[in-house]
Amino acid sequence: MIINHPLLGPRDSAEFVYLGTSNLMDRPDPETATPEDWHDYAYLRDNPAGPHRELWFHEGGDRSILIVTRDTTTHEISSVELARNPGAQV
Amino acid sequence: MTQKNRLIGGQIDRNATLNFTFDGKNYTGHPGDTLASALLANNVRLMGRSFKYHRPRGPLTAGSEEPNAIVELRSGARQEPNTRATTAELFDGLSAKSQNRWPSLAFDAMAVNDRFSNFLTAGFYYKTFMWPAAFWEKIYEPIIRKAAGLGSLSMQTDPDEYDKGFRHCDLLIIGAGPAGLNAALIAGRSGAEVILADEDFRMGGRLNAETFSVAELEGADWAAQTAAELSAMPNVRLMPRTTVIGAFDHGIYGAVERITDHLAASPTGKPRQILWRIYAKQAVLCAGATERPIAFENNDRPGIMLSASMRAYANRWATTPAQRVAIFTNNDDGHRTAQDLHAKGVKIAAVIDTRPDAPSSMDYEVLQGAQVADTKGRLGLTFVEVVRADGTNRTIECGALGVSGGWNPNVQLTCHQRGRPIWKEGLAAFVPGGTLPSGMSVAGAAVGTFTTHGALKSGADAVRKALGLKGRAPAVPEAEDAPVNQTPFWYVTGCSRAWLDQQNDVTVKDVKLSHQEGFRSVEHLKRYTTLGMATDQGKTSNMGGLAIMAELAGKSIPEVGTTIFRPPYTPTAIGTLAGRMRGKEFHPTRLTPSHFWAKERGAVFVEVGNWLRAQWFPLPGETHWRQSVDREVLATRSSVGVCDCTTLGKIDVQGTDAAIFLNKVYCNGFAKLAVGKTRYGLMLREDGIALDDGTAARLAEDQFVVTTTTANAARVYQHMEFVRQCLMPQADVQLISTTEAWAQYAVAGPNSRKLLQKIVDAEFDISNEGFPFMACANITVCGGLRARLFRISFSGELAFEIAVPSRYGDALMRKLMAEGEEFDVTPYGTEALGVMRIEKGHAAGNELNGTTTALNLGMGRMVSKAKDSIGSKLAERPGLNEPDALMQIGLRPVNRDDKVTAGGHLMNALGPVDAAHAQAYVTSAAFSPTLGCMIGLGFLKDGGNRNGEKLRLVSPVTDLTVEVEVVSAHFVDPEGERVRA
Amino acid sequence: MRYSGFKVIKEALTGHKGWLPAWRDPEPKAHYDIVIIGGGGHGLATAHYLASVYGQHRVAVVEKGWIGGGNVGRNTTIIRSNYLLDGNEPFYEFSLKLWEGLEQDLNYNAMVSQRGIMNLIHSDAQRDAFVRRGNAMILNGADAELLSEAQIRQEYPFLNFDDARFPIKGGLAQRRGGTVRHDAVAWGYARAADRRGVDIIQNCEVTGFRVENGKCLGVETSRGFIGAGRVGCAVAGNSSRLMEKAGMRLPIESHVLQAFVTEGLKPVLPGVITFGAGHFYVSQSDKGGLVFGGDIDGYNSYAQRGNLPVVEDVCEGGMAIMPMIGRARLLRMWGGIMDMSMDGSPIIDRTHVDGLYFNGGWCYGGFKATPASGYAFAHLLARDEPHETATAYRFDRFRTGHMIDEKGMGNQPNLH
Amino acid sequence: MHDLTAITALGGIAPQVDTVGEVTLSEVPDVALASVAARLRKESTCAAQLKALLGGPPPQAGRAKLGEPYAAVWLGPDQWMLSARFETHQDIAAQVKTKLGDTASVTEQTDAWCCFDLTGPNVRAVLELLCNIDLLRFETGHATRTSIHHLGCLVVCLDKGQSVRILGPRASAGSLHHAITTAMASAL
Repeated sequence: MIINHPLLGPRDSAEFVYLGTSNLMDRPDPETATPEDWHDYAYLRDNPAGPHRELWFHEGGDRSILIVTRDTTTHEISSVELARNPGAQV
Repeated sequence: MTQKNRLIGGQIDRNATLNFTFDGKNYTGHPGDTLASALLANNVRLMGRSFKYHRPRGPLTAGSEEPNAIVELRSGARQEPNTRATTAELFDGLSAKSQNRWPSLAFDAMAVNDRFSNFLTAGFYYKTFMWPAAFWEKIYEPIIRKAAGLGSLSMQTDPDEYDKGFRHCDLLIIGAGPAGLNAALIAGRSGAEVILADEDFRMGGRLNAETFSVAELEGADWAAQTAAELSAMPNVRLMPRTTVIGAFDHGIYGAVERITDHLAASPTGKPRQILWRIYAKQAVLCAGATERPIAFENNDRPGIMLSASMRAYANRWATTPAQRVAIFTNNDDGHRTAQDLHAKGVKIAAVIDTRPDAPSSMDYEVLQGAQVADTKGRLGLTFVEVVRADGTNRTIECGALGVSGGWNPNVQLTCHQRGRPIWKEGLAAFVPGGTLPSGMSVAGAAVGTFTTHGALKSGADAVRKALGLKGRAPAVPEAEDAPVNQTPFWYVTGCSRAWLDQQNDVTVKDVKLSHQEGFRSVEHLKRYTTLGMATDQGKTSNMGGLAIMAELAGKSIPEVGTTIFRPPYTPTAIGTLAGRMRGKEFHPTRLTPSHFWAKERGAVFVEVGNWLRAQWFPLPGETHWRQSVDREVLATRSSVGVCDCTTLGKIDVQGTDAAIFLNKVYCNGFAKLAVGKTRYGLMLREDGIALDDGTAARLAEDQFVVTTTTANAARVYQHMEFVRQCLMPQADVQLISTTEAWAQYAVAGPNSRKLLQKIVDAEFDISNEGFPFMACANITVCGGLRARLFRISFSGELAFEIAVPSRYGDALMRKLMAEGEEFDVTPYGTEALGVMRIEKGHAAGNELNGTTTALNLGMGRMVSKAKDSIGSKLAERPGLNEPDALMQIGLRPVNRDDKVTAGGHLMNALGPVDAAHAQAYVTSAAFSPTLGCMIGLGFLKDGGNRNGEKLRLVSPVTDLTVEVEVVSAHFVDPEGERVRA
Repeated sequence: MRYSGFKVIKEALTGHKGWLPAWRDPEPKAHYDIVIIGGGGHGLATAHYLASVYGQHRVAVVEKGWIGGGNVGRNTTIIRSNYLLDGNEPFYEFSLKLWEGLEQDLNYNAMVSQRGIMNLIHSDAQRDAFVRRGNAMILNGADAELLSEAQIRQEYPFLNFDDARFPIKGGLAQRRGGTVRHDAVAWGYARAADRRGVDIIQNCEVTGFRVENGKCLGVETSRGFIGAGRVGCAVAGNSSRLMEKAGMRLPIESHVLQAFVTEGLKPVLPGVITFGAGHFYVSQSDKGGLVFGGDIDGYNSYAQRGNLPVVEDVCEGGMAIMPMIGRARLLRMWGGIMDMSMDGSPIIDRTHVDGLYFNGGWCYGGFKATPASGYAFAHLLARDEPHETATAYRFDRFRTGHMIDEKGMGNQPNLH
Repeated sequence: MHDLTAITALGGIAPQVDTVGEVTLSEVPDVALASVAARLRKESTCAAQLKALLGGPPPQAGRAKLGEPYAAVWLGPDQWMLSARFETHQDIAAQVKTKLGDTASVTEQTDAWCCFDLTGPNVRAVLELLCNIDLLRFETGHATRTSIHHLGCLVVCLDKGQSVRILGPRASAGSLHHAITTAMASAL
């Protein structure tokens, strides 16, 4: 696969480490979260057949973590953002 | 003239003669020959045996779709099983053996299977060999396995080398027939970066096999001329002998280039093959088409081949399987073969055409509306039985029969991303359809355009579309454009032992039985009969099977569907896919800064991940590793030892929020750590399990140096990046690894300070007062070399870790040895390191095994409740905090001479010994020279409250049972006075 | 109709007229006591044991395509019970025992071949771990054998001993492990279940569950509503998609695992060899092909195909440990969808919907588990209580902190 | 001045040089390296300071700024690798830190890396066997992280098609050297 890095352009996915769903960025608020919230955050997955927002760590590149929207049935990638500032135009 | 069947013309170099052997017999051929064409020229039709019935077989085709003529090429360690004689380029000295026969190809004892074929029908083995159960491994299976397989491996290490590389282009053209060549021409002239790959060693595809002319030139000459023009273009790269094996996601193609397979031997340093990963913005597939056979009784005898292949042998290779041949066809293409062979002086016994209105000929007899009912000839074709339109029979004598059932577009690569081909009624064939791999278009015969003119044109059109070329389309070179009339004709009515899959011996009868037994989906048919599972991947067999299944099911072929074609396009050597990553180069090797010095010292090395570390340093006279390791431990504990611990991960954490950041990733507190101090830290995964442990040294208000275990360095670094970028994007913190920048040595033992004082520059006070336990500082050594000093201890002794820039590591180690002589300084390796950490009760990899919590490790109280840190919440789940939770403990044998084994399980002193009663297990064990007996670390249910209890350590797999006593994990200096001395 | 050598001979002599379809092709009935969704190995095995052990005969298996078309038809055929943890080992050992009697039970030759499985050891830490594992196996009633390097040289002389980046230091063998002809497992269970009256309904896709006040009444399918007393889901690779129709989010991610087979070769491998340090395992089929594989590609996918990096990674491992396969040719590669659970262990449990049961999350351990999975799921469906060997496979173990994490990789499915 | 003798990444006193055909691979020990990462919310001031230091704006993604005494390669968002002659910049991190002050985190990287220069015609034929770079478009002054035989490397184009600089992990200098020389023998 080829991931179109927002800063570096097309890069082979072999340069990246897959970290899983981008929901992992939504860590529960330790002040207010219930045990159920923590369980759902850590263990439950949408696992969609279709577009999936997921994290790819560019370990073999600039070490950015990217939010990649990829269709899990076709592997087609529709958007790539920097996790540190999603949506930023670069 | 030994080459009895050599004809006039052809694209072979008659000026050179190549000698080769097949099954030990000598033959000659010419450059440009394949093994198959040369054997045919020498009047050899019999080249192999089939898989199941061991039927005699000759080549069916002249290309990579060949199911029959597969041989063991070369000998010794380079023996290459299942090699297609039809694509193996002839070279001088080539040697090949037939395979899957005994004792000889002409007389094969296993051919008896053919007599019993009635018993060995599709899937028969699922229905028998079941009693008694034990007989399967002992009797039935050995017999089956003995018969199984085709060629054999040499069982020796493959002596050849393989490379892997990367190429990028704007346009990849797959196949250099008329469509591909014309496409490349237009793309090349447009200035685009183009790669043209073809599996053949000669560009031109069918043009080399036909007598058509293109632009007033012989097709083959036009191809050669065009290839020459292309090779002169700097932006075009011609890759002959290159098979594109797979189309992968987003325009990445795998291609195998055969560099030296056509040579007797590889020049040193040169690879046999190269796996190219081609990154193509666009691709045009011009893979051509494969002729399809017709099934009739005994249609598998040597001499029976596809008509267009017979034509290719005659036109390109100037050879014929026999001097008297017949043709069986359902379309005009078969007649072309008759014409071309006739023109080269081959006697055409007859053209048997299923069509009542077949064209007749002046030069030879055409039997209209006729069919081949059966054939004769044990090791090669002698007669064909024909049923004429009027129902009368006729026997025709011939040594070869060309069969033409029409053509199937080579759609394989269009299916690699699960695109489904679609049925084209007019062609009675599948053409590319569904969603093609992104950026791929298809042209020429591969898309069902079977005329030369059509191919040239569609190649041009595809490229102009792919590259978005504007302006008038260049004129299409003049070429034949005869109408193609392809009507379906799959098998002769009433045939049963008519072969569909010639290699796997799947006949029409088998397909019918499969249907009768309910295996009616394509997938079931394929799996039950093994149709299309042979080395030719069903290229010539799938369609016939589908057609018959469709008829039986009363459905149309597209309703029955097609099996998915998967990579690779043709079978690919595993060595090629591995490239250079084998032997010692399988993974890169990491050497420590003191490696070269340690080697001089005669150290024994051990692989730790990719690192090579000194395991121990044997002295003369030491015959057993334990002698060296015990000495290293005792010397360190009594005076001073030095160990290279560079391999520990080092991560530089800087920024105004560095402390806040570490407070989040470590479960214990770091916010208030003073500058100049180091603290032990434990990191948890978010699920509450221990991830790694290490130290963090605060060198400045906004700078920490974090150390990790050797094994987890990369994972911790990644984990910290996740926390930084995904959980704390607003924190001012920057990370970078410095693991290899610093040579870091542990200097341990009561005399470690004295030794270091001779190295550390005088202005730095490293006395116990000036530099207490857990202190850290930037210093200089040996007269001004910048260095870092940490007072931390893994051994439990007074100890320091000193770091200098790696290039000086070698020199520093030598300096420490020299200056340390007065203290008998002793270098120690990973074994002694391990012994001392067990003696001290420090957890390491065996304890941090991915299932243990801070509580298990005896650090439950370290998890700060005052703050939120990664993993602290999920660590509170009840299952991880049960009253009898595992706790790390120490173990010593009740009988001092007994052995303690890591991996042993702990059982109560009394009661049953089984999994249900296990009290947990031993994680680490070693002989402690300090205590003079073996000791162990382990986990124990409620271990915190069972000190002094006697247990049984059982290890049935190493046949050990010993009585052990639960003791403190801190065998040495439990109060920790030494480290503070 | 019973299969036997005599039957084969009789049919051979009488023109094979007597062979009947291996299973019927019935129309779905309006209602069954138990409906199993998924005509794969686990679903068909469940049906077989429901009928043969638990006396359930009004049972249907509904399959959206053709039976055996999922992972049971696309795996690397290995069976073993070399597990470490108490939650797993008894279950997989039970499975291995069922394999050992399978053919007689099914009257179908699935070619259960116990030629052994060997895990290579390359470091002291790995040996410690394998000793613990071997002991756990024996203490759970399975067989395990620790082999020295010398013994390995003896048994597998073709491995790379002398030019190895990671030298072989021994191995953990399970002699009772081996391989099975995978397609035959699906067909054998289907035929046996069918003979006991189970309806196997192919080309029947479940489009939803009919649930009324918390109780599952049956399934909506492409061939109409099918009522059921109880519904069991065994749809590896589609678990999340199916259970979403029941309003569930699962502790599962679906990933692609590639598998590979070479051209047919004369026998070279005695049994299964796994090279953990190099992400490579291999066996040789009775047809002669080397069947091998390695790690999952590592990203969520339902595409049933992988990419080159993993192909290369696996072949690099193969060449590193068995450099004599360099000239063997890879014939075919394919991908299967693995439902990777959050701790690498499966789930066989009730759901929040009364009468709806779930079996899934097998990661890439599903094939060897087929008999026990079917048996345990049949037990749960018939008795509404977990089978004794499967009590740990609960949904709520992640809530309570009772994970069954063989690899110690935590809640990152692609690392299991 | 201290009395410790440095060794090169390949373990020699003198740098190693290998030539195949017209292509030469030379080990380059005379390189000092420091990473610079702008502090959060000080990116622009950091960039300004760097501009002064480099005599031009710091390189964008995928680019290097070649020059003396300092050259720079883009490493990541607001992050660069600065290099200088080791002879004159043994303490490069300290020197750079004094210039950038609290606008950036500066970390010594000198001996985390080994450095090779690959020069000669047809360098492209060697590189295409080693790493996944689009060499057709790899212009002078381009720089990228890439993997060479599983080693994370930094490749800088010094002169298109003629000369590249390859930085790799120092501890694996031997493996990297073997990979490059093998590719030279294979391609040339």
